[in-house]
Amino acid sequence: MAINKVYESADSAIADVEDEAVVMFGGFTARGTPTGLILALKRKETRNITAITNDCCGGWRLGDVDVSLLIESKQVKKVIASYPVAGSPSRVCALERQYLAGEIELEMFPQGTLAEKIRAGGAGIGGVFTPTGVGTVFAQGKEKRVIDGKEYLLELPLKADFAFIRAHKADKMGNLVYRRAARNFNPPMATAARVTIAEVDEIVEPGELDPEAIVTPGIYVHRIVKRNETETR
Amino acid sequence: MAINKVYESADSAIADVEDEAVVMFGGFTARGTPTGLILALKRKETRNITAITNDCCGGWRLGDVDVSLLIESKQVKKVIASYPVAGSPSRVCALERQYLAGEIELEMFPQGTLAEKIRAGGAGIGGVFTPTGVGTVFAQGKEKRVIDGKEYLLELPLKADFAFIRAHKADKMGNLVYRRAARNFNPPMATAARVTIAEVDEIVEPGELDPEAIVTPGIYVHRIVKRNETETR
Amino acid sequence: MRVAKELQDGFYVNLGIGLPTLVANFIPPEKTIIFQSENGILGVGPFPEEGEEDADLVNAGGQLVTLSPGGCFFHHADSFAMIRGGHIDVAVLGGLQVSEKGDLANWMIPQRRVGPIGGAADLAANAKRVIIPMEHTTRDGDAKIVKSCSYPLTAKECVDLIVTDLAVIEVTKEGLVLKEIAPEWRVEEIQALTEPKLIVDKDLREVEL
Amino acid sequence: MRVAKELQDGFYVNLGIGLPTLVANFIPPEKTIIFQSENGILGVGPFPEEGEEDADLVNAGGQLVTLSPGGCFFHHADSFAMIRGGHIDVAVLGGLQVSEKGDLANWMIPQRRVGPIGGAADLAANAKRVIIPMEHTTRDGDAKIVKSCSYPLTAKECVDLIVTDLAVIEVTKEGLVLKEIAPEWRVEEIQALTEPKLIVDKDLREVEL
Repeated sequence: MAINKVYESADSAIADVEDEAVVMFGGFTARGTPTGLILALKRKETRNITAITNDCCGGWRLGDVDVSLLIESKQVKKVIASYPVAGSPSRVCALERQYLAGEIELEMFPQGTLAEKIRAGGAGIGGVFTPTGVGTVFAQGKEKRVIDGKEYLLELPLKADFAFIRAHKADKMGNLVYRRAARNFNPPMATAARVTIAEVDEIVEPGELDPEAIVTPGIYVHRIVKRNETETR
Repeated sequence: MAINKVYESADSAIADVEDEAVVMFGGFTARGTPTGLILALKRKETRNITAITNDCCGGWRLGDVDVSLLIESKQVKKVIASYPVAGSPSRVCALERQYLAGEIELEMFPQGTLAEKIRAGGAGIGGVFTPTGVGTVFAQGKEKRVIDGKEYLLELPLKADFAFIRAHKADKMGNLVYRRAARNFNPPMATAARVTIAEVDEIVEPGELDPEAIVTPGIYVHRIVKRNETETR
Repeated sequence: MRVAKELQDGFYVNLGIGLPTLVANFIPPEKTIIFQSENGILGVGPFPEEGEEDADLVNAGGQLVTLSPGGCFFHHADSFAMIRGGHIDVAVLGGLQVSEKGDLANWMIPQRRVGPIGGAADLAANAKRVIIPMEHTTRDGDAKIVKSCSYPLTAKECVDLIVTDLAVIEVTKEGLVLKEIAPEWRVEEIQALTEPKLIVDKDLREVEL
Repeated sequence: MRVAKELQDGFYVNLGIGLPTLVANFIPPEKTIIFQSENGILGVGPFPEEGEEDADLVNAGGQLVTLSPGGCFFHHADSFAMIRGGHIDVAVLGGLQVSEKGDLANWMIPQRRVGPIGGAADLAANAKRVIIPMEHTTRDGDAKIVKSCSYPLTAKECVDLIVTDLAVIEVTKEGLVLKEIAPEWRVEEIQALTEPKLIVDKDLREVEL
């Protein structure tokens, strides 16, 4: 029987994302972001989400959809991110307000550490020693180790119940290709969740994607949803 | 000035590989093996090489060239590998003979551990905890750690002075694409050496390779050599 | 072959070098099994027809293969990230010895003093389910299912199911459970060729191929 | 711009968000510099002409960019493997404070109580050479080159060169070495705006742009 991982809608694909779920969200500065899945999760009103995302401060471009939507609607209890607030102190986003009011938990990692922790989660690695963050607040509470004369911090893997990712094309078996810088956190996140849901521009038959150019092998992708252009950009 | 990393010949590309060099060799069962570079190293008679390679027992197919050639010519003092000898005890290769005679050093790692150590070497990771090898001879002398209820071994990174790799096409800036299962250890090794030398079937201008399908970005590749079909297969 | 029955539609499966490779020949057409090869292939297809061979398309044993539609390629570090990360549903591996606890030894005969571990340790330790098809005894009649492996281990407590020419045995926390038995063999005969005490399943059946 | 002179032909360079991004505009045509962007681009090209924009092609600051010939894409884990692995020749990063020892603080003003670290910590800690272009003092006239950073660090002992509107200062084991000075400025004036004691280079020159 041919494998077909395609779901009818974003809503059906996320129907089992329950309260307290840990969810990874692909995307970077609202590019390569699974906007349809985020909007569906907003409709579903799932609460107490732990959101793992590079950034979540919205406002990159007019009309952009990102995790900030779910923060604004108070569906997120904790954010794990590297760029959670805007660079400029004058642009205060929902997360910054809620964090300063003690309404939301925030855990931050340098961007490369965040990416590597996610990769480790998907790759069965129990922990990695990284030189990034040594001597900074990001070293607090972490095991330090000198290896070959250089200082490192031990960073543990990150995993999730669900990964919401965005790709350009999928075949029905779940193989994915991306478009340009919209690749970003999506491929490592795809490997690190119990259920990975991919939102894509186009769905093709197995064999139609160049096997040399597939970035995410289908083994990592459990559900596929075609983007609905009318409700997302 | 346009970047051009192309060398005239395998011999000129490896001219500075001196005695005692640590060299990674891409390839798996003599596929995706930089045969022209290996033959050049044989001609150069560099000695006391530490060879990092998945396998080196030759004999996969008639006329195959792999690291076993350099072992046979006594140019290798130490092998770091996962599949150093043939599966069948009846097929005894040069490494097995020399190892049993105490003439060569051998360090073995499970294949995934070898690949991950090389990746760590290229990725600036000081060490990784892997579950592979726990409770086996591969755990001997290694730090063991229970993380989240599961046992892991600490594995340290591998780096090299040179990586000899094989790709299908290169552009002059060093971007590489591979062919099918000839990819194997080549991409991680490309990242982990001070000097990476790629032997390729074809050299094209920058911009001719699909930027979405490039597997090894040019930053990792220092020298490029076109294969000479008359002396290698 | 009995092992093929264990592979469910949609499973991602790695077949070890040698005997396990043959499992692919016994998959009924109504099932889609996706075969991973640790040298960087997902979707290994059948052996090539004459004239179809591609020297760059080999499996982990170095044999020429084909790629199934929807297959893809990746490098070794990514391949073992996939394996180590527990994404492979079933690994079917050869076995020299399997212990009572499910320890596997399959890479080295001690008297040889050297052997190739290859990808076996990663597969055995990290696949969701590990199935070992093997002869029930050595050619000399010695037990291969043993109390404790005398050969160097590939991974400890990793085997889920042993499928021999005589029996199907599940590794459980309570011990080895004899689930199926070859036609015309009796439990005592199997036990005599097996070092640890077998627990006879209450639903013991004849092996169906 | 002074920083562009530090970038040699064939260098792989990461330009931080904001001011550093502008460095790309000052590369003479005879030099090929390959710009990395930590969101997965090697070979970032100039900003797009009207009509050339691609919404999926943005730099680390979220600005629309183009891809140079020979550029390529990769994912975030691979991108930071490249950065952490020490493959970037130069990172040009913004700075709030730089200490005598080359500690860098550039991601958070303490009174805000939260800030975005992004890729700065990886770049600062792991690039072969870290160059910080910044104003010599804050708008209030406070020193930004300080004995010890009062702002949270991005990375310690990482800065190699500070390029301000008034001076070019090298971080060495002996301390901060004043290498170049802006026209019509005197050493004592620079020192007065700089917290740690500057070592005046014996070849002190006027900044050449």
